[in-house]
Amino acid sequence: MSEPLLNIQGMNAGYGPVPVLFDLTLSVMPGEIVAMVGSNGAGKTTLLRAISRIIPAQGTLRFNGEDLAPLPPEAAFTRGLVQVPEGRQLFPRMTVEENLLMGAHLRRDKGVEASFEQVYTLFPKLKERRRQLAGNMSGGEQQMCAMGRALMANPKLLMIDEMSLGLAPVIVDQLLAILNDIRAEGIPVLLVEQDVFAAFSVADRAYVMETGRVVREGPVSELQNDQSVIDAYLGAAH
Amino acid sequence: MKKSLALSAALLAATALSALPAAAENVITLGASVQMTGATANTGRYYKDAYALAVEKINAAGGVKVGGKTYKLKLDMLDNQSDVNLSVRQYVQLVSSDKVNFLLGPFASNFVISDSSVAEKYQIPMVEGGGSSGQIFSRGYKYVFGTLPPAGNYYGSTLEMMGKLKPTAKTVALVAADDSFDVSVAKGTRKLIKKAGMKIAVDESYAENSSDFSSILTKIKAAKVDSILWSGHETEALNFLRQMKQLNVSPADMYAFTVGVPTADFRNALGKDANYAFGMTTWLPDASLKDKWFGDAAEFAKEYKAKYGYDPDYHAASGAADVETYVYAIEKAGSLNPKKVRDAIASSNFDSLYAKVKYGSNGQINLPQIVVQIQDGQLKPVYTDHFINKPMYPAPAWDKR
Amino acid sequence: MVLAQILLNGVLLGGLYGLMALGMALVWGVLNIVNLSHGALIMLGGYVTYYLFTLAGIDPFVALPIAMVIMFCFGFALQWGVLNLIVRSKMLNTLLITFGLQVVLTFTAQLLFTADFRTINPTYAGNNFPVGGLTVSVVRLAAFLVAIALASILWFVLNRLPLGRAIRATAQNLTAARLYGVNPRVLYAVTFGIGTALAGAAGGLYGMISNLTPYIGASLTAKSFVIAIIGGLSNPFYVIFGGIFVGIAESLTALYIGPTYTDVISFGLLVVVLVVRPSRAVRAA
Amino acid sequence: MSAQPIPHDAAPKAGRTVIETRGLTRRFGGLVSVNNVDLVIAENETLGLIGPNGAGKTTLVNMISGTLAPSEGEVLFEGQVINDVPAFRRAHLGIARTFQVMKPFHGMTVLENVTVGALFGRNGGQKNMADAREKAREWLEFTGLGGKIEINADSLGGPDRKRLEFAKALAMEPRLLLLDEVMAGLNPVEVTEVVELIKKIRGQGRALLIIEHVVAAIRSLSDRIMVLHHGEKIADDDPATVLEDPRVIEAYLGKRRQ
Amino acid sequence: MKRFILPAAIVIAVFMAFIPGFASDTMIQFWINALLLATLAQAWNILGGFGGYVSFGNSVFYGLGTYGTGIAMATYHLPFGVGLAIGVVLAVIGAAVVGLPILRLRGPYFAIATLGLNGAMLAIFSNLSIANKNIGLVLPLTRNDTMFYELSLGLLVLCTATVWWVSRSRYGMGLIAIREDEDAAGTMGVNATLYKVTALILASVFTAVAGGIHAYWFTFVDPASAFDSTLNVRMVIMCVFGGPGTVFGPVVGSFVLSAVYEILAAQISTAAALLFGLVIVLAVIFMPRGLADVVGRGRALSWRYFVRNITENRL
Repeated sequence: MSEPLLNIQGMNAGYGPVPVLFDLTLSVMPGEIVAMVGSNGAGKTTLLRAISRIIPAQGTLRFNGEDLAPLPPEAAFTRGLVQVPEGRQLFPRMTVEENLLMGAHLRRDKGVEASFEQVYTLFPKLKERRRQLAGNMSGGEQQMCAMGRALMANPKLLMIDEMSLGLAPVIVDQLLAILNDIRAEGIPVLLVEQDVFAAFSVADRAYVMETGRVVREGPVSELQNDQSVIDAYLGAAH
Repeated sequence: MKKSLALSAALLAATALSALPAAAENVITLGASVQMTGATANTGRYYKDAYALAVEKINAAGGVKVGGKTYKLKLDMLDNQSDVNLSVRQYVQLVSSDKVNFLLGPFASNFVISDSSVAEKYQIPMVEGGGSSGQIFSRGYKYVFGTLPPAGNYYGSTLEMMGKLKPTAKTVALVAADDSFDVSVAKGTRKLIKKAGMKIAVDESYAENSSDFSSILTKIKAAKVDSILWSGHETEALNFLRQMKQLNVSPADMYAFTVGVPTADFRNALGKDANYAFGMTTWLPDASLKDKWFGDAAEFAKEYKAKYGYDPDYHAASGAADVETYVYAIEKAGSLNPKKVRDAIASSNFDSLYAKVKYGSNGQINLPQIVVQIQDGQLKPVYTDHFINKPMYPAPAWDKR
Repeated sequence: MVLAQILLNGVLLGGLYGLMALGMALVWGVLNIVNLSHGALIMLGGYVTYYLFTLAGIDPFVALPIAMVIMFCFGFALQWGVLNLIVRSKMLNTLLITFGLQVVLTFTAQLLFTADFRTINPTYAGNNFPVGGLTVSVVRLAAFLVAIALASILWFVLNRLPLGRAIRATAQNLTAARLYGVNPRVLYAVTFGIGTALAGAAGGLYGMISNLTPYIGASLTAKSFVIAIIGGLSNPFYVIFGGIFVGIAESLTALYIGPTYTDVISFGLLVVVLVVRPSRAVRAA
Repeated sequence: MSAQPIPHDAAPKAGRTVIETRGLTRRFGGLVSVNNVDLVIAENETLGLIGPNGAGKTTLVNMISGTLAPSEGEVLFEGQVINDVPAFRRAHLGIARTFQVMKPFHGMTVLENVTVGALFGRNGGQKNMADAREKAREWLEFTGLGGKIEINADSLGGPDRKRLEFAKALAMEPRLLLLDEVMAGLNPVEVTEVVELIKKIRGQGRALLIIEHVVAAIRSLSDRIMVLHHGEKIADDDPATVLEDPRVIEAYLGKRRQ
Repeated sequence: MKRFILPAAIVIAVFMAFIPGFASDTMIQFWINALLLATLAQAWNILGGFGGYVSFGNSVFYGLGTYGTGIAMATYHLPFGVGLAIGVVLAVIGAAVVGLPILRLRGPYFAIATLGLNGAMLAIFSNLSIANKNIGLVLPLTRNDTMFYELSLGLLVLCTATVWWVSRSRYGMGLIAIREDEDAAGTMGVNATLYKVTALILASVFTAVAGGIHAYWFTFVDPASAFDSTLNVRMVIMCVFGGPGTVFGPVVGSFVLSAVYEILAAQISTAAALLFGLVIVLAVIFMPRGLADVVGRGRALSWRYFVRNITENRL
């Protein structure tokens, strides 16, 4: 087995006096879609913040064989660890195209045009709307824009936070299909989701999180029918 | 918190210590707080430098003789930073802590109004050459004397001259800032214009420190006036004249300013555009003004320029006259008693580099203004009660120069 | 005719007003700093242009871009070294520190340049030409055109260049901008530098129309502030329109009510705009 | 109402209706955050409000507490429509809430924080500082913060901050207490403590609305559970029924795909 | 230690009442000015420090107090007390009229709107004939600086006592709650509008009286000095320098800064204003929570505190 692309061991993190993550372990292998599921407040978003080092964390954090801990926070991004943040965090009064260009903000290579092509192929709708202000689009389109923007950064690993949040099931299905395409392009994905079955429908492996801890992990095929997943959401009586 | 209380205690201790007086022998101290820094430092420096030069000169000539004893003059000068609150405090300090014998004034009417209250409270004379507003001298104060003439008559000699020039201007645009001094000028000038039989076609005031006069100038241009009489501050005069040219406003006959024209700054800043501008001054560095210490006004101007690197104007001369007033008054009173000296000042009558110094019953001097004009880049006196030099008149339009 | 001339005056002067406010609006919108030292920066720009003109003999309109480069560096350093230390602090603290800076800049200028007033007075400063009965001052027209040109350039930079895109992105969503590799410290310094350069240009033009002393800063800050609020912070052209609006309002006030009332109008407008539409007034780029 | 809290274990029987909403709707631009929601809570009753992120729970609470005006519908407190009553008056009526993002007043001690609640609150609260302080002490004692009253509120740890929020709200002596995610970020032991605390404050005529993600906790506390999904009420029944409801499971876990 | 502050302050205040008996006239001048400035800072503290609303419009109340006294005494020859009363009434009306619409604005919007008020008021009074337009009013001269000193001290004591009351009253708790979180305060039952407007009115009363005393003491009133926006910035700086939202911080801050300014002006006059500006800049950078916070740390204070202030606020 090859070395994991992202490797987290024994991570603890929190906000000031409030600890949120406890002894968390997680890995993503090249070419995988990994899901991190759990109900609200389980600490999923905190995990992403700890990975992108917006908040301080203890424990091992290695990406692509390199220890990120001693590096400045921007290092994760420049090394290809790209995030689609919760709530999309678009630039609302900029056009779709400008939002995408912001994804390629640091790139100086000749591949930006190609990335545009790639994004527009994955999301034909964005091409149609490229002159529209991002703030005026529907939730699904905004999510596409946010994912497209992340792809423009030429990621080695794409982390998506609550992709399905507030979106109609049809739209979620479309986005899930696109995730498969993204994997096909060779980009692994860490999908942090509340919608368990949406996540399971594309992921290879999954982690189940409850109150800051990983309670289950394994291939999706195993977890699919595991009662403990439902319990993690709706309590142990199930 | 403890530390801050300790700090307060230290302050209080300092307060207690400062109660100790200081004494001096065979020295007469003149106290002044002038604008050495801050927004009006530009004019304040005239007073600072003139006071110092006059004191130096008088001491070199032997000082002041009182009752057989010779005293040297000493200057205790503070910088009020163009802060009127600070200036009041500094005058109190000069009178009460530094125990100066007499006071010289600051620059500008609003400073003099507040600072002279200190002189009046402590009954120490203040002779000032920096404020001419009627408000200073209408309060019935006994200890304030001013060597700048009252504002109302500033345009007296100009209007007299205008009556003698051909073609005679028939319409006037009167423009004045809305501060105390300039409102007084405008008020007086209105009467004078009426008396001269001319018509006021435009009568506008503007907010102090304005930098844009295009609206007023547009009105003036539309009214096609023969002359403009303007009253305000030096920077505004400069702006006004520049904008006259920019908007191509040329009165048929002439335009005149209360301030600015006599200064070197004005000519330097405007170059040949300064030509034809009439102005006024109570003072010119003229050899006809004889002086006990400097010889004459021209000598004063020469020494002043040599020492400070710029030309004195009437502010400086007025300041020097303030110092001289004290020497005459003290020697006449034969005493350093403030009340006696005050009475002696009130009856002053001497020739100086500035003018014949004689105070009116309200404490203010009265002087005719000398009309000046910039001719080919040179400042020329033109008229007092007779023509001194030929005026360049009427002023040609801007595009015909 | 008087009215037409007055309106023309208002428009031309308003363009310069707009330029004065442009830098303030940019810094406000992006850094969320209401820069009370903005007027002092305009003043400094005026002096830089003045000395380039008088000492180096460079035509003021040629000196303008040079002054802008110098002012850019100054603004960059100021943000990088000083304002950056409090940029996340409460708004009150940013107001106080920029007020302190205004004092420091003013009195440093007084020590360096003395309190004498200066004018940038090229030979053509008073030139004018008639257009259909109206008089157009060459310098004022030029100042107006420079203001429009600089607003256009700023618009172009903000909307068409990667740097401007990053500036707008940072103003709209600092978190997301950081996420995509924008270094806000550099970007803030660059933005403040641009704002300062624009202030410098305004100062140079101001020196040609009016005159410079170290103390003009405070009132120019107030004026810029009023215009930034009235024009809004979202688009350089709106700021210029805001300036023109204030210019016309002041001219009309001077014509119909009296020149001493012009400040009532501009400050009154400010209060009204804020009370009626606060959110529109202060929205970032 | 007795100032002295009496611990309860069993959930008391429901009585008079305290709060009611009728067709409550809130739009933000084109987005409907809360859609036509009817809600009723009676005296001594505890309603659990659950739903996935973004379901509109906090918006609903905001409309009840008065920090947000509804786009449509009515809020009734003890039978009176209170749509136009500003938030502070609703507090005087007896509505108190905690905030999802905890907001202790900085620069105030724990005691002072709670004193604010006692000073204002229902019927305008205590008029006298000493009385208010006394009342605040009692509630701090009750919530288990009795030993930390002089500590600055900023330096409290996570669980204690939750207790502080409780104490602040309780000191207002509310008829209706809205608890917005008071267990978020707590470990299981702490969650149990908070559950015990809530159990103690049920009753005495109070109506409780609890928003919570820790479903196990909410099921043990609630008389009824209401579920919001995309702003709409999809269930409102006793806990067991609601948590078995396939629509609820789907709302939480998503649709099962092959 | 905390419980010694109040007795110590009372002892100092009583001691200060006797200063005119032995101090030099210059010192009394300094103190009148410092006391009035401290009153302004303390009055600003009510809404600004406790309520968290940064007002740049308090100089308007100062101007109204100044002109109320000025117009009454100079134009209508009324006694000083009547003048003060008129000034206070004007300021209270001004605070209520201005406060109701403007206090709806939150945070920066409020601060910005108040910045406009002073400019508008200055321009209005420059054109008001009853105020003698821009020329200003000359008040009768009184030779009694001790009276002005004791009045100023009394006013400061009264204002500080009011703030002390505020700091430990239901009213003050409401204001602090508004400062910390206006929405939360509202849901806890604080009538924010009422509290804010009354705080502004309270501040306006003290500010106006300070303006009136200054007018009579100074014998001259003109629009530029009455409606001086830098005066407002000074009161904010003094309050914030000392410690906003504390009882004695603004007073100590005012005294310290007044002394610093005085010493700078006397010792190194040319660079005094420049250095004063630097003091402000450095104070904001190194002690953003004011002197009270620095001093309150006592022995725990070390250079790390100042470093932390920077690291917390820089990017």
